[in-house]
Amino acid sequence: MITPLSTQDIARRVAADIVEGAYVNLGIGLPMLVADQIPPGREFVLHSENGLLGMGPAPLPAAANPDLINAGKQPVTILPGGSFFHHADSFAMIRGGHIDVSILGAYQIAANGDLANWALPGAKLPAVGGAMDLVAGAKQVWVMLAAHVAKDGQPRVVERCDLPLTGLACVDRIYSDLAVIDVTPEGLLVTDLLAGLTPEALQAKTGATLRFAQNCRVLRAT
Amino acid sequence: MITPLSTQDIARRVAADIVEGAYVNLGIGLPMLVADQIPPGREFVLHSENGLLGMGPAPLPAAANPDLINAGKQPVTILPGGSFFHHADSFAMIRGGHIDVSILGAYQIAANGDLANWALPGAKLPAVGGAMDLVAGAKQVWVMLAAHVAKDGQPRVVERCDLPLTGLACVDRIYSDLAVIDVTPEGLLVTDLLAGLTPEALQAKTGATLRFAQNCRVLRAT
Amino acid sequence: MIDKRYRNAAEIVAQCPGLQDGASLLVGGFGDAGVPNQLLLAVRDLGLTNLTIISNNAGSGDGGLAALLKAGAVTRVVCSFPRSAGSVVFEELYAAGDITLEIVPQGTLAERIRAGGAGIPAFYTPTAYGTPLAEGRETREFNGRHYVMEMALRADVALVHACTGDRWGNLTYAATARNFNPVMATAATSTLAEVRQLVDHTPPETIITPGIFVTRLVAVAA
Amino acid sequence: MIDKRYRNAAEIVAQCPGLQDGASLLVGGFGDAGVPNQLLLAVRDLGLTNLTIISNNAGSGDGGLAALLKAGAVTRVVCSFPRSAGSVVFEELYAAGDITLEIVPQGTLAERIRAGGAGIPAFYTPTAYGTPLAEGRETREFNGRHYVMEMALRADVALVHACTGDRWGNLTYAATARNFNPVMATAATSTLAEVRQLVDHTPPETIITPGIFVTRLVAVAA
Repeated sequence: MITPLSTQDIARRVAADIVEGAYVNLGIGLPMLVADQIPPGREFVLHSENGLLGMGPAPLPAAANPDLINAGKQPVTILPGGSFFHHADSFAMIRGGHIDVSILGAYQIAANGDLANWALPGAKLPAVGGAMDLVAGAKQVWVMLAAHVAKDGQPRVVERCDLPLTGLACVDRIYSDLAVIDVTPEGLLVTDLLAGLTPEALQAKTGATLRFAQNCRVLRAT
Repeated sequence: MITPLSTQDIARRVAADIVEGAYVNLGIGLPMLVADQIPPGREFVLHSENGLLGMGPAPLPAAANPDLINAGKQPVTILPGGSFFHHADSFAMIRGGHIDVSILGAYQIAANGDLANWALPGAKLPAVGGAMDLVAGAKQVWVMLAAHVAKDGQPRVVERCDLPLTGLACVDRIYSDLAVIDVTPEGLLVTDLLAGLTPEALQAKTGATLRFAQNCRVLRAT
Repeated sequence: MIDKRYRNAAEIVAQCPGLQDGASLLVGGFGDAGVPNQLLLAVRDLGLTNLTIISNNAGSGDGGLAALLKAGAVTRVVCSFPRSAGSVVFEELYAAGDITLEIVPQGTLAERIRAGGAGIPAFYTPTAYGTPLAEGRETREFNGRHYVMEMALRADVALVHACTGDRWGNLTYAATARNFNPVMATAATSTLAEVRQLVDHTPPETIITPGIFVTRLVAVAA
Repeated sequence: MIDKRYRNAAEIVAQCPGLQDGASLLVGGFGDAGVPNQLLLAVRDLGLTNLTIISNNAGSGDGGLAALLKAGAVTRVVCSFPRSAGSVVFEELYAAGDITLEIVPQGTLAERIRAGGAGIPAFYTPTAYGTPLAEGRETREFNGRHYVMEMALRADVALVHACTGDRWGNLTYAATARNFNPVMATAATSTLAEVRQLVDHTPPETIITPGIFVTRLVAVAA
């Protein structure tokens, strides 16, 4: 029995790749978990697109300030060194390439880095938020997948997305419960593989051709 | 002997036309005199394009703050209600149509409102500053002429400018030492004429056809 | 004396230029932070019809925007993220076909409004290139990258929520309740502000929205 | 721990990415207010050649920018107003043909830099339409009005002068010494800031330039 990474494991693996001093935007949902996995002694600055740099952890409920929320509309705090700014300035930061890493969830990622993460077929109500700006503007776009395949078993990493796109050729790296995959000009390159999982087994769960790094690292669930 | 208006007279006449609560940008030189002629009890807000609303009078030399200057790089003060902002925001105010009146000097004004006020033939060094933005953006553009004709006797108000333009069809009103002239779709309309000056005498000093308002007012030097 | 203060929310919306049937309204706020709820209720009480609302979200619960929607005043919504936990009123109207919806990426929404306030009629952005939200848009290549042309967005009236305001209309904001409010304040024919606290004077370095952008303001209970 | 503070002006310019022969530099300031004089002297001492300077003015007296010009380091200047009472050094170099000059309207200069920092490759402005400064520019009509297309302006390095700074690079400014500094800070590969005072912490509502835009900073004598 091979144990896939938990969402906390994935978040920890992502956090380990964020360098000291980086400016990072965490998407709503799964990416938010990364904030709790920052390695001790490493300082990076979280950006929230609703006008906040230096986002800190959630406050105790009694201390929640309704004026101080994150992009997911949850109460947060501001750390020393943080700042507030308006929406146009916030997205100037994003579009202008000042955010080092944008971390998002995804429905589908194509081998060329195309991303689909905002619209599902048959959705009653479209909604996009800031995802298209983030993937167009951040220096690095990383995608987190709680599960390498969808609930119905269909791969999320595919040759071509068939869902509405969020951005073209924008994803740089994929972190799933089974692997870490770089999107390179030569296609998808697996840099980390879950302990006990064979390359063939990962390929079987992936809708696009994978290559494997020579010094592919091992991912272990905790 | 007919006495033309002094520059102070012209400034006083201009100030009388600025309505309560207006946001006004005063160009370098002659327009600056308007600040000293604000009618008692009337409050309007002076904008300086280097990032200041609520510009007040020059300080005493001993109180001058080198960080607090106007667009002419002279020390100024800030009045209650004033604010500071950066250059892009300042010109967003201008370009976005938020300045009610921009008051500038001029070399030439054409009958259709074209303005030339930034470059003279044979100038060693070109320089434009914010004039082109002001005439493109302000709701009203008023021009002040210390003398209705140039020193060599050539008219400044002309059929067509032959100097490099600052903006097309942008001037709304001309205040000179001899007259106040509205630029209208039907051409130049004199609304105020110096006491003792005949319409024919004004026309003789003007390079474009003038019409005269039926209830043309009289300007008097002090 | 300049004094933009009104006594209550009913007075501030009365005879407001541009606030009429068929008007477009910029409405500040992100989630429940910085939403001008009292102004929205006052607009609701005017009984207007056929309004267009431009706002990041489409209201939640029975707050100001939801109340305005529920009153049947709104036929069109332009926003980035209409879907939220409590956006019941909007969802029902949308499902019934009573409201049309234009989805705009959040950063493009902010930048289009900023352009509207800054006199920029159109600009190019990489956001949404190649996605369904850029369909029908003109595109262009600069330096090998593809961009979408986006048009400025203005409205007849902006409704904003601020922390403090003074008689000149200068505003400050609290934390992330700033969000869209400062940009929206710049992009309307009339800008109405509700503030939690009226102050006699705002230190000029701390002003986020200079009073030039604010037409009227009113104090509301926090 | 994030710490962008350097000990002195010589250290801050040493091995600064992008600061080399042929580099372009955004230089803050308007007149003598907010000019990063100490950084300019430190750059002068590097003995670089063939620099492009983008700044509102072209230096006056023997201050930092004039000193850099006098050292023969600069071959091109982009500015709105090179002419001033004390711009002797520039005028001599320009008259001798040792420096080329591009004149840009002040608001267009500010907006091109803002666009450079905000990921907007080009925009349309009414400023300068029909004037010599729009010659060769693409033009376009929107809603019956004519506009000029202007391109974003970025540089290898920005030099800015601020009032206070903290270890994260957050900056505040004094009065109209703010001017071009905040926009320029956003539009360079490396942004170096000289500040009059280092502080442990900057109240988040008062920050004008969030630290994300600042690469390194140094305290200088006021």
